[in-house]
Amino acid sequence: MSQFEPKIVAFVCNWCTYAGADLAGTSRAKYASNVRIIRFPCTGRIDFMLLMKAFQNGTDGIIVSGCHPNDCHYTSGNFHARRRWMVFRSLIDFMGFDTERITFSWVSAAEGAKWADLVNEVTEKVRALGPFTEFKNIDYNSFNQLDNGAIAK
Amino acid sequence: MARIGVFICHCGENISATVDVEKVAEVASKLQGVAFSTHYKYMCSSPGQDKIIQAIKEYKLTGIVVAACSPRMHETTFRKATAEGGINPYLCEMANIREHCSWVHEKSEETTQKAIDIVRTLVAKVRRNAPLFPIKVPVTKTALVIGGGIAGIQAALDIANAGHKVIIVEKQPSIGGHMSQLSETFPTLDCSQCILTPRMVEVSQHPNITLHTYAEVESVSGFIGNFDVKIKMKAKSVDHSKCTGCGECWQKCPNKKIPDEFNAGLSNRTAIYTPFPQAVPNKPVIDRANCTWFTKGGKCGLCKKTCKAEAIDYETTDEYLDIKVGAIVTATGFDLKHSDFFPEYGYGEYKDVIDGMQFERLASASGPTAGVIRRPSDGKIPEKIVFVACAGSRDKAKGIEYCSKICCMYTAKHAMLYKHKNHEGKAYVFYMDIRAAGKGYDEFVRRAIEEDDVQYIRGRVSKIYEKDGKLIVKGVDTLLNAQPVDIEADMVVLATAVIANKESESLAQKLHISYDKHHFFAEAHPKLKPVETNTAGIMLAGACQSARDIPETVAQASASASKTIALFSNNEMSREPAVALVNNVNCTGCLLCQEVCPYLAIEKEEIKDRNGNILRYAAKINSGLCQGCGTCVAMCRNKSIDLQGFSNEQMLGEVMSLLNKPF
Amino acid sequence: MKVGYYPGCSLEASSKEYSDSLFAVAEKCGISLEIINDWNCCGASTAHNLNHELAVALPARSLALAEKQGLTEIVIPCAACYSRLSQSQYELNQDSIIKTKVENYLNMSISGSIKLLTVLDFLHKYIFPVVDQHIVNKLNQKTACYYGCLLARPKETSTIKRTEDPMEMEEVMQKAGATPIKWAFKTECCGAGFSVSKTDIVAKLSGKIIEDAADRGAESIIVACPMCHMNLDMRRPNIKKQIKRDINIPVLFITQALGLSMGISADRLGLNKHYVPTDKTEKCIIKKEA
Amino acid sequence: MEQLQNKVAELLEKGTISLMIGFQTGLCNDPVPCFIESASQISQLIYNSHCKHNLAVYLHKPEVKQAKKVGIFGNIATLRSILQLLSENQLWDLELTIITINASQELIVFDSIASVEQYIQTNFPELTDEEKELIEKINAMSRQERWTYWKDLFSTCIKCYACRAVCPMCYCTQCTVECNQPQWIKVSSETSGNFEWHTMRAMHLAGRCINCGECGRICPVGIPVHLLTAKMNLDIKKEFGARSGISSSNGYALNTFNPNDKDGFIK
Repeated sequence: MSQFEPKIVAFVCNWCTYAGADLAGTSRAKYASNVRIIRFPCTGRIDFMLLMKAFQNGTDGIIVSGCHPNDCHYTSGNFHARRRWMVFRSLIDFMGFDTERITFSWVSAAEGAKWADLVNEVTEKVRALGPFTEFKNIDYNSFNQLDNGAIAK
Repeated sequence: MARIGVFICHCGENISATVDVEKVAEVASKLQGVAFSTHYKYMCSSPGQDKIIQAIKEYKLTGIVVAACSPRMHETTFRKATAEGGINPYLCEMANIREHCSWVHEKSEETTQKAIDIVRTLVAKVRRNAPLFPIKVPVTKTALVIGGGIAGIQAALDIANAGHKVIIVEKQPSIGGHMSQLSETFPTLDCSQCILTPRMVEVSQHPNITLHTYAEVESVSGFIGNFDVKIKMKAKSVDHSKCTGCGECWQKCPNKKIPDEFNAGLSNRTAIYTPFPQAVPNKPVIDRANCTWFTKGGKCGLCKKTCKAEAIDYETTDEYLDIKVGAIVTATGFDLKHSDFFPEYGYGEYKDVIDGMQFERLASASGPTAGVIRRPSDGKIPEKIVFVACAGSRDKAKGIEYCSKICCMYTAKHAMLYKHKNHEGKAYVFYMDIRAAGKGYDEFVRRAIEEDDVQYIRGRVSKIYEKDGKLIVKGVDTLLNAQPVDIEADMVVLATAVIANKESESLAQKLHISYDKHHFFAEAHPKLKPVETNTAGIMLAGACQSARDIPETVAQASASASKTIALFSNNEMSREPAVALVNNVNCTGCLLCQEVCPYLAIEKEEIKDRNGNILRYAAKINSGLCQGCGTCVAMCRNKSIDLQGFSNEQMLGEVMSLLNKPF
Repeated sequence: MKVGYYPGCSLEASSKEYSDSLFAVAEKCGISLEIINDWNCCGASTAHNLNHELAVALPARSLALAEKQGLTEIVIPCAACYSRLSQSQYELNQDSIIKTKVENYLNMSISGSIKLLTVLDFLHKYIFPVVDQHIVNKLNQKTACYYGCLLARPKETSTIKRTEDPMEMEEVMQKAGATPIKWAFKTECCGAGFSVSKTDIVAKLSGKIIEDAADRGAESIIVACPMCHMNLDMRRPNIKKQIKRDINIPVLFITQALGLSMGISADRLGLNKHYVPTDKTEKCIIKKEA
Repeated sequence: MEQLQNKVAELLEKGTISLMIGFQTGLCNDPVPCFIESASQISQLIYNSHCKHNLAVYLHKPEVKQAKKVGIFGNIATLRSILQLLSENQLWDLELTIITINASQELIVFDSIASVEQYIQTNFPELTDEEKELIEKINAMSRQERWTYWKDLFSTCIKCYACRAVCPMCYCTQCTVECNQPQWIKVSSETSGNFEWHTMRAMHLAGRCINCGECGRICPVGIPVHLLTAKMNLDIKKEFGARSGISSSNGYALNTFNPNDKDGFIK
């Protein structure tokens, strides 16, 4: 059986991490092909609802990345994002989501190598965790339980 | 129904070597909303662009996806081609299958699949793209220059000479700034006032320049091309339209014991005064804090009795002036660290330990000693002077890590001036390094050492104390095996650190520009945008940004002037339309978004009924200020704000299509 | 009120009078000092020149013992001991690697939360609020307050507000009714540990200090460090030889001077233990006007 | 109680208020909200320790807005809601008279918002022991246990949005769940969509929720949804030192930042 290849969605800012990934390209760094990048103007634009949607619709892992603190193109978008991430992460953890599946990172436009390493690392980690079925199958399972319950009665 | 054209680029072999471009084009053609798809060797070449233009016409395309390199490379190219094809350029997006795919993965089916996924994502986005139009903003072709030192003077003259109106606001009663206080200038030793005063006069006589002295910026609102500025005109108590500047009033003023700022406290001035003889305007103001009429409630009044022109009016009050300007040049200069900052050097305690600016005044022909270097305590000509460079600068323990830049040079100049005036005198300089990297600078320092016999001692001074009328300077010579050096000096000059103007923080807040931890104003980019600030339309000139010497200050002032002139060369500006918009029907008016906006672009809008009654409030985004970061979009709870070009629908569309889910 | 107390070697021997006078002043103000049981040498002045880890570990042991004993604040009268203990605590709090190492050596854990007080901190925090009711005499003298090198440095661990021109001692002496002079040598080095090995250097450095104090009219020098006291007091014959002047101004610990103003007897304060006679200072005492 | 009735009568008579929102006795002696417009109704007005409802939610209602001069009886939760709403520019169209009864049973008519802030400072409520215990219990679970715990609860959610209706902070005229372009959250009550709804609700209230607990009390299927926001508030207090509902000027930890915020979780 071939090994499990996770689907990973990366939410990145245009000015740092997207450019960092460009640099990884121009320097021909090789990394796992599991990641798909979605470009945002700024980490401040990244809506947690999009992360929820990604999880619900079958991603196995998520990367959220932008400019290092103090480097934001818009001066403070990443600072606001950081607070939201902290709260979001703590909330989904409290709800029992596996926070290992979501990786937050600062990757600057000069850190092509860091980007490649990050993708490889996250791919490995998520591959080890296996497919994220908990959330995907949730509706199916709950109907199932209902049916089983009905049958039992 | 969307009709999207997808164009896959081989990029020579850069993409096609690892990605099966034919397959990508084939799969793309079957995606929802795609009407046409093709692949080509070089999409960015002229024939490649022609393919887009032709396809738009032939297939009546409503959107374009170019799968090629990073949008940083060629987004502009392909948007231009899209526009040439006859549709809105913002209907074109790039799918990055080179930097993010072909270059970073080996040739394989997965790599091709990734390219397909990327294309699919962008197709999903473009299906939801809307035509956008550059935002046009009118430009008020008047510049405000804050600060009338050499930086402000230079910037104002350059802008005015280009034919635009300039308003200068200067806090002091005269323009001229620190440069007017200097004696001679390095490395040419030409007299500072001799080169500056003609410029000051030019400013006062220029038909395009309006000068407001004794005035401050009270508040600033608006945005590039359209700033609204309120200026506070402090009460001068003298009607300058009547005053002839004859000077009788300040000769009569009985209040003669006020420390003279222009002479760095080394002499006194009167309560009604002009700061220095060459002042522009050369008409006095009354310093109300020190005037008997104002402090003792209507006693004295001598100046009013003396004034034949009847120009003196004790009743004037602060006035406010509202102006509209298109650009602002901030040139507020610097300050010197002093008073009590160096207890180990006895500053403030010993009269003969002075700072660099005080030495400038002692050496200046127009200074309190008429250019004879005398020590402040007893007026004697010092036989031995010690100069201490880096007093405070480059000293973490003092909280000032940076180099004050000008001190190496002015200290060499000071030592030289002293030696020129007192051939028998001894001058010592304690220094850490000599930083003389300017045109003719190192030669100048060498001259001080070699021709003028100034003793340079590499080491720092630990303590200065007074003993038997001498100042004992305890230092160390690190080039002489760290030998302690004690020098009995008659006078000590500290090259104290250049620091930000003490009002710089409050001014930065008024202007909404950022500043560093030392309160120097921050440039938009340290290398590529050194004279712009983060707020479009506000430029920096001179030492308000960091320590600078005169040539640098002048160069930077001209640079900010040229930025201003470039801005004024158009009647209106166009800006990228990637800005946020508020749906003010849904907006609850909680205005929590106001706080997150780094550009203060969010305003409170009143929603009124037909009778003008306020029904509710909503947020409103000033598209002139918005830079399109989208931080407000993500934090708006009920999605009442959206970002053009990165809208909620587009972004959700991308996520869903990436995971191959219908949406 | 109870405060922890770390004596260090000097306070038990050569500067017994410093310890005695501190206890006398504290007792007068109703504060008891609790010694750290089984305290050990702080490592000054040699450990930190030889072995960094040892230099951190030695004071760390006393700190750990103090924590174990339940002390939350300790006063360390000796400036050198204070320097070593505070540096050690600072490093332990900054550097988790060395902290783990040291904890392993000692087989004790250290939270690093104990508040360390110099004698000046102690006087300001505990004695000042009640001092007025205990002061009965006026020390009618010009005094030179001498801090030496370690009390105000380094900036990172010092509690002194103005490193280069501290005023904390002056404030205490004003309370005692004395007139502190302005002088230039208050934070200069007295020669410190060279007291034993290179007395000529000590004589030279301390000589300058004594000369400047005398030239500016000081009638006594006030110190808060046993080493400073030793160099300025016990080495006076060497100093006299060096500066070729006979200066006889006495050197008092700050607690002694304060004790005198509180009416504590000279014997109890250990004034008889000094080399340079202190009788001139004792004679200056006048009753405080009500 | 009499004191309260007299005061309200006085305020109505003087015209200081034209509507009073308070409590009356409902079924089974449970207090329910009442809206008093005339002196004849005043005898309905009651106060006892069971009056826990957060009446601030009614301040958004058009009928209340119409009255303009509104008196409101506020327990601590209501007072905090009012402060938070003021900081969110929501009560500009009301002239509020705020009344409370403090722990020593004294009637207080606040003369200014500043005095409400003052009062909150000294009477700041902690979470109830029950809430704290439950949060502790969930924290102590393994991740899988937490997942199962919430999944089982959320699978029973019927998306009635009572939690939204009862919340004074949920005042959006159009909620994101009603947004269908794009459709952020599934309309039907499937468990995954329920997860999304409750995540979104908690995120939107994190740092704004004033811990009145109404959402948990009202839930017809008994999901303790209030714990989500309560937990977020604890975290926000811990990480950013911010608390909601204590000031009428700035009340939100998530529209501001500190450059030194901790980011140990970010690589």
